[in-house]
Amino acid sequence: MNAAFGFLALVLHLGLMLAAAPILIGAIRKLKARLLARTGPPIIQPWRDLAKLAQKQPVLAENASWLFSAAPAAAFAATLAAAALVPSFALGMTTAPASDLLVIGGLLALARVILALAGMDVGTAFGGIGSSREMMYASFAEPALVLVIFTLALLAGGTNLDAIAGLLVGGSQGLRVSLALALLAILALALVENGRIPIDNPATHLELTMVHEAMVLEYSGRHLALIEAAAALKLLVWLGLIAAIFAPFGIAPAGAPPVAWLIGLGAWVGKIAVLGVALSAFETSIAKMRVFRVPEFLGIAILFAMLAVVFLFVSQGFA
Amino acid sequence: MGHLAYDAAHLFGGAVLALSFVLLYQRRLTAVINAYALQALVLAIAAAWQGWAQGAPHLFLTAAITLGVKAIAIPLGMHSFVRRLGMNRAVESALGVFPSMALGVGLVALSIMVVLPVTAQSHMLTREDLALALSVVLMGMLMMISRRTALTQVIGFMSMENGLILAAVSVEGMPLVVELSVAVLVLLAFAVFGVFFFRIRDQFDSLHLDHLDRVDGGPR
Amino acid sequence: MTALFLPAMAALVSALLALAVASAVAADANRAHLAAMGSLGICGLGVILSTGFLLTGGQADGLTIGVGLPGMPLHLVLDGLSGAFLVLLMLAGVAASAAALDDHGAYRATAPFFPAFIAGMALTLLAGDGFALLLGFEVMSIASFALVLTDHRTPEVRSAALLYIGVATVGAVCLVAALGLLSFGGDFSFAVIRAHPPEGWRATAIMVLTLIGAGSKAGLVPLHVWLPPAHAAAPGHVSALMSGAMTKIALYVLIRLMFDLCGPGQPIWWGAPLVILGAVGAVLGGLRANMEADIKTVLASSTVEHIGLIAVGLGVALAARSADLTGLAALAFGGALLHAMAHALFKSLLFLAAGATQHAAGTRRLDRLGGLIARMPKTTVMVLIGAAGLSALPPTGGFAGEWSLMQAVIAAPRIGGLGWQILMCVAAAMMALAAALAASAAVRLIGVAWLGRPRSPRAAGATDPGRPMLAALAGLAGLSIAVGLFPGAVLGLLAPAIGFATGAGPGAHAGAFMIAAQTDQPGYAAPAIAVVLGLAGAAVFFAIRRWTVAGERRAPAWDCGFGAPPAWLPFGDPATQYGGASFAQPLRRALGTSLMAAREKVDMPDPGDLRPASLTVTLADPSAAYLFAPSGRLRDRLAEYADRMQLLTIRSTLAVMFIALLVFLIAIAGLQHL
Amino acid sequence: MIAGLVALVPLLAAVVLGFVRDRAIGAWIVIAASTAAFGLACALPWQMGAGTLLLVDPLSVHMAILTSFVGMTTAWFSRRYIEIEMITGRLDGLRARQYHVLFQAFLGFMLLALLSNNLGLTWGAMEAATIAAVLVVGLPRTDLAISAAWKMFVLCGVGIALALFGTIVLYLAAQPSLGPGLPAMSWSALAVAAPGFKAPLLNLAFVFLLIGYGTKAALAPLHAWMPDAHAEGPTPVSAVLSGSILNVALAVLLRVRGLMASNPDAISPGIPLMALGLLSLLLAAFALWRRYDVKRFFAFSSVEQSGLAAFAFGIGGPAAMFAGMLHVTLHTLIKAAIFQCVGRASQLKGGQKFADIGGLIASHRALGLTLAAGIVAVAGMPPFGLFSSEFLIMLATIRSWPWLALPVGLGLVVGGWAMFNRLISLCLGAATPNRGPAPALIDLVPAWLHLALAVVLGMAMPAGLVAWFSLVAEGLR
Repeated sequence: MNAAFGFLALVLHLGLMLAAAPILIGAIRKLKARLLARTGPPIIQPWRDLAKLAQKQPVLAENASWLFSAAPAAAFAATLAAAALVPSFALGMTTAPASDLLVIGGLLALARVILALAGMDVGTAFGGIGSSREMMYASFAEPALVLVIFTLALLAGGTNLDAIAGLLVGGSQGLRVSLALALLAILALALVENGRIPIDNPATHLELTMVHEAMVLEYSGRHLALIEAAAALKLLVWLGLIAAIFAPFGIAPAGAPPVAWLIGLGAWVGKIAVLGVALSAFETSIAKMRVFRVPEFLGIAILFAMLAVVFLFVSQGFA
Repeated sequence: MGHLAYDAAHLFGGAVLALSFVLLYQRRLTAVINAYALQALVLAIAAAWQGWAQGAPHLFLTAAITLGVKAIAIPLGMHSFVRRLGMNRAVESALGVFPSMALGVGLVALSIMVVLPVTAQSHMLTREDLALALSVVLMGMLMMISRRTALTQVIGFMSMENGLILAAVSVEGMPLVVELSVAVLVLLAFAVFGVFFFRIRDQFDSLHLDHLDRVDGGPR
Repeated sequence: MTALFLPAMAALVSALLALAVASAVAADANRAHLAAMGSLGICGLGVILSTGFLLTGGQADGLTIGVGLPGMPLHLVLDGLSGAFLVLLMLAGVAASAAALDDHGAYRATAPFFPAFIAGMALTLLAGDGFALLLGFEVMSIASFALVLTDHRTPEVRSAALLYIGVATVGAVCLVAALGLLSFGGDFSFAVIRAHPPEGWRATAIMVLTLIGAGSKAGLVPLHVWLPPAHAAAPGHVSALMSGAMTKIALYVLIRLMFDLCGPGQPIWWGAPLVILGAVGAVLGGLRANMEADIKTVLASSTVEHIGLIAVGLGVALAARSADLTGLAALAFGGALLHAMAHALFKSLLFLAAGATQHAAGTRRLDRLGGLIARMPKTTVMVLIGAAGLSALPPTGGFAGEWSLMQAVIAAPRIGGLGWQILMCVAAAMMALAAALAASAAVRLIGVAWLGRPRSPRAAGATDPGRPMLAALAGLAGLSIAVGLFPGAVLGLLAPAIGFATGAGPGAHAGAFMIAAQTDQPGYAAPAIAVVLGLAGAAVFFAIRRWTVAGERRAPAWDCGFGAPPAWLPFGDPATQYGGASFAQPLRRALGTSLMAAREKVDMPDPGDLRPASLTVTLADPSAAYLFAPSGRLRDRLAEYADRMQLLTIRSTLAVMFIALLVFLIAIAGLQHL
Repeated sequence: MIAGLVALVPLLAAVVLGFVRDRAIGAWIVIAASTAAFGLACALPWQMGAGTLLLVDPLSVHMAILTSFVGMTTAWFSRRYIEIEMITGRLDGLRARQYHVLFQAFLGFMLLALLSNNLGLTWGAMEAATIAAVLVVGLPRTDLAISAAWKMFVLCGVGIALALFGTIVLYLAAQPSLGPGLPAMSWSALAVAAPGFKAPLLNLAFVFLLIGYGTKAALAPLHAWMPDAHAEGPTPVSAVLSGSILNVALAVLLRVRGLMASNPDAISPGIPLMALGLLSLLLAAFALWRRYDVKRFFAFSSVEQSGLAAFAFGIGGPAAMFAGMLHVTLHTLIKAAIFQCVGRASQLKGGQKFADIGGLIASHRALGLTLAAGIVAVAGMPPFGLFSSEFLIMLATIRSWPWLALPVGLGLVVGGWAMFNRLISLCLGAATPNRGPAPALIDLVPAWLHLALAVVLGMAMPAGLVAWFSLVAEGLR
């Protein structure tokens, strides 16, 4: 029975994620436009874009290889796999035993590497510049991520996201300095990983940004649709991850009846909304930073995460 | 053997050592050669005396060889060599007179220090003559390294050999002394021959040694 | 039945040596083929034997033979630990031999050293006493030195080989000293040593010497400097074996000495040097892999990185075992072994592919390659599989290994006090940094060399290698995938080794489908992740088929409106692509300037000047700059002093002799009067 | 009486050679005499015993066999070598004859020094061997050769003089126990009576013998003559010099060491030997890095290895003695092989500078490979025996003087690295132009024989030989 519920929850979860990801993007754009006193496109505009792109034939560069064509789908698949591991409204999905934080990080890295390779495939300068910067950011992001995971593992005695969320939802850990520091670190990480301002600007293809959007400059048609969808999904995964770890309340525990899922869903929507609003407000109030300031930015994130771990050691409060 | 025998033996030994100091002190080539001849002469007498005192007739042979070759033939040859080549008569020394004398005294002291723990024995001379001979050897070597001209260096070498022979003859019952002294002589002859043959005017090093030492000193 | 494994393995070693001799006296034309074919067969048998040995439980077995030191027998021992590494060695050996069959006449001169190299490594693994260990180690060194010199007419190859053998000499001398300190009453058979583990300063000295001795060969910081140039200089199949197997053999020696022979009674801090050196090496290697301009040097630098990661695992295992945390020790050790196994496979694959690429495209330089994906399609697929492992992406073996290692580090804070805990935290950050750097290096390597457009006519004319090489690549790729999908099974196979080194029972952390940090907890379910990925991929595939319009159009690259290339450049102007140096620029600016003393010199002509602009980048490995270069200078200075003795005049030489005499005389005078 | 013949055959041959004008016959006489000497020496193990003049004990027999073996293979090697030297005009008929005479005399005197049971005879034979060696070194009559010979003569002459003083003092020490006369100068009698000698005299004798024979053994800082003599003399002599003269001097030092060690009051002989050995090892290892002349280079390597052996002998104890003896034996064999190859190589390339010789493998594969194998062997790498002996020496060091393993290790590393440095420059890379005749394969057979022996002795020594080496080491207590 539990297994059936788990599977059902997984299917619903995936559907929710796929459906909500473009909506989230649309909502953030709308909100940002409003904050800048513009009207902005409708919230479902991203969905429309995707549908339109899906109906366009892609234009490939003459020397593009099979890797170039396959990359969007592969990257999307990897992101989707990660999405399947991050719980939204309910714990105890079928994938719960496999939802290891390191694995989630690995899957996201897989998607990133695939796109970075694709950026190099045609042999244009834009693709290269985007790929190289993306990989540099990742190099600094990874240690921070691992240290955040380190903190959580020390608190929860393992790196399984489902278990961590299940443990933290009980509130037994109380409020911890470590958790606060880790939250700061992971927020910074989320900005970097999703190419948000102040790191990158998702709204433009201009040379100014030259990271993620430069990397995928050569894509068009259904390929671009997949990439856009993957980016949206990735943002949602990150926000969901933050929500599941740092604000697990409301989530339906493993084995709970589907009624609890509704509460979980409500809580999840609320949490994502708060995070989305915060993101919009942050993005409108800050300017993009120079490329080589980003390592410093991430360095601070690493520092916060490391402090989080050290505070745990000092307080001897780990399993 | 009586007391006199010991005393005389010590006396001759002491004379050889004293001549070593003289050798070290000399500033002129001919004087160095003469002092060496004198040292060889005293050594020959010492050897003969030992031959008489120990009743070892073969030591007379040693004495004769020493007298004939070292005290007469070699010095004569050297004199003629010096004359013929018109060698610089003054001896260049790497060490001043006073430091070399002081070092010489130090070497004698060292010899005595080294030999002192040898307990006085029934046999004659062990301590004293050994210390004397050791001093002569060390001072011969000091002369070799403190003098710059080849001839004086060879004389230092020969003076060192004098110390060896002194040690050999004064050890009672030492077999093969004659053979050894002949072997030593071959060495000396070779050295002298080398100096003559190679026309080494100034010092050993003047051959091509500077050159030789530099051959390996850089890539070609 | 089980008693037959050791004699059979010993026979294989003898067969390899005999093969070396046979191929040395064989006719020139047949030599390389004979050596490769023979090694292939023998290593194949070796794989079967060693796997069989592990599967039947890996009971230790001993043997003595009458060669070696005068009057002393040579002990051979086969136990779980050596069995595990034998599997690794023989697998790498099979692949390298198969690749060597794809000979182009270049391997002929040094072909006899190839089987000797494998024999040396196998002997090291089978050694049951200090002499046998060192004998195997040195045969391995000298044979690989000769193999590195295959292309000895190139000056860089010669200098690389010289650096290599010099560091190898340092290592050998340190190992002799370590074994000497270990030996008990002049007996250095492992059984006797094990019964009398060292203590106190002796044990510490042994640890330091082992770290230098084995670590230098493994590519542990700071003695890793030889590794990138030497691996780059050797022919492809040799670098595959050096990187895939030889570095692991060195780690085996380290494990044998520090885990086995020094006994479990050593202090906890023993793990710290390994962790520190490993973590530093991982970051440095990963960073350097992003800077180097030669595909094999990139791969070799990445070997430094992976060896560093494995060393961190070994350090944690050592400390955990000292703290009696057997489970944690087994986790860390298993992670290290798993990663070693995975690395052996994917790095062999990559080096073989690099060798094939060098042959096909005539160069190893990143800025002369490009666009190989269209010209060497089969090789490129294998390279992608290998590079995925190198970047530690799920679901590859590399990820499984690093996952275990990271789990071990995360669990390690309970071993020691605050200092150790902070070390673990820093180590975790550095491992993550290293992994991300490796991924970046992999993207750079593949993106520049295999993707994009060809940068030279030779690269444009490259083709896939011959059948033996492709078979070797495919075999390694298949095994890499298998290790990635079933890390639990691999850990099960390696259980005798893990049990031997840590005292843990079999299967504590591994089921067939899942490896876990703790017995009753969920862990990394590689097959499940693969299934999820596969389902996601299939779903995307069908979604595309169902909801999007099919087909595509070809057009010149958009490149943000960059002008089309002139007609005489059919692939576009290759220089407008992102090259190796340009891809490295962000990391070079961010980390390279401080860690690798990277300096950029831009020569930008004034407007109107027709000179081409140029960018010159210089790098210096900190170990080369702060350890090797000063040592070299010190050596030359001392050589100069020693040489002055020879430049003295005869008189001065006599004076030296005189002084020596006086010193001795004064000494005895002093002694007698005191 | 075979012992006497062993030394006498080469000496007689030397006399005979003085009257033989035909070069071909002369060369064959040399080969016959040295082969006969080796054959006779091989019979010595069954002739053990001490006579008034000759002593046949394991040490002397071992060294005699080794020396005569190297003498024999060098004689084989010399035949063609001298022929080529005469063709290229570096030697003329008279000098070739002188060479053969002196070479045999040198060999004979060294064997005599080894087998003599008398301090005086040992000393005299050493002196004669030295003079013969000096003459041989000066034989090419170039300025450099004469200078080198002169340097060798002066230093070795002073050394031999100091050794004589030591001999006299040793006699003086022995005289009270053994009475005046020949017994007090006999090695075998001394060895028995040494525990009762007066320690101060023994100490004094030891210092002089150490400095005296140490000069001949080329222990630093007394080694200065040796590289020059090697570099400038004819190559076959280098092969013999490098091995045997060092060995003979070491053998004498070993006997003295035995006397000292058995006397409870005397200073320990080990420490001075270790000090000089270590100094030689380190000095030579570093000096190897600044060499431009092939033969000087390998001469320094001989200093290094001789120092290591002296160090091992200094440690004492059966294991170290065994290791030291093995080391000396193997080094002699390997170094002779190397010098044979170097001789051929310098004839082939018309020079003996590193700048002249390069890429040997490319220009003459067999020669290049043999030389490379020799260098690998002397660098202490398997499968060659020095690997085993250095392993044993390191082990013995660590057992007795753990901290000394540091400098010894440093010396081995620096020296070994230098060897490989030159292996690469000599044998690999592009070939330098040939300026002389290439050797035939048969000319390399002696070198192969040596290297094969070095492999067998180090890696798979037959039980009989193990027992023999143990016997030799046992005798050195």
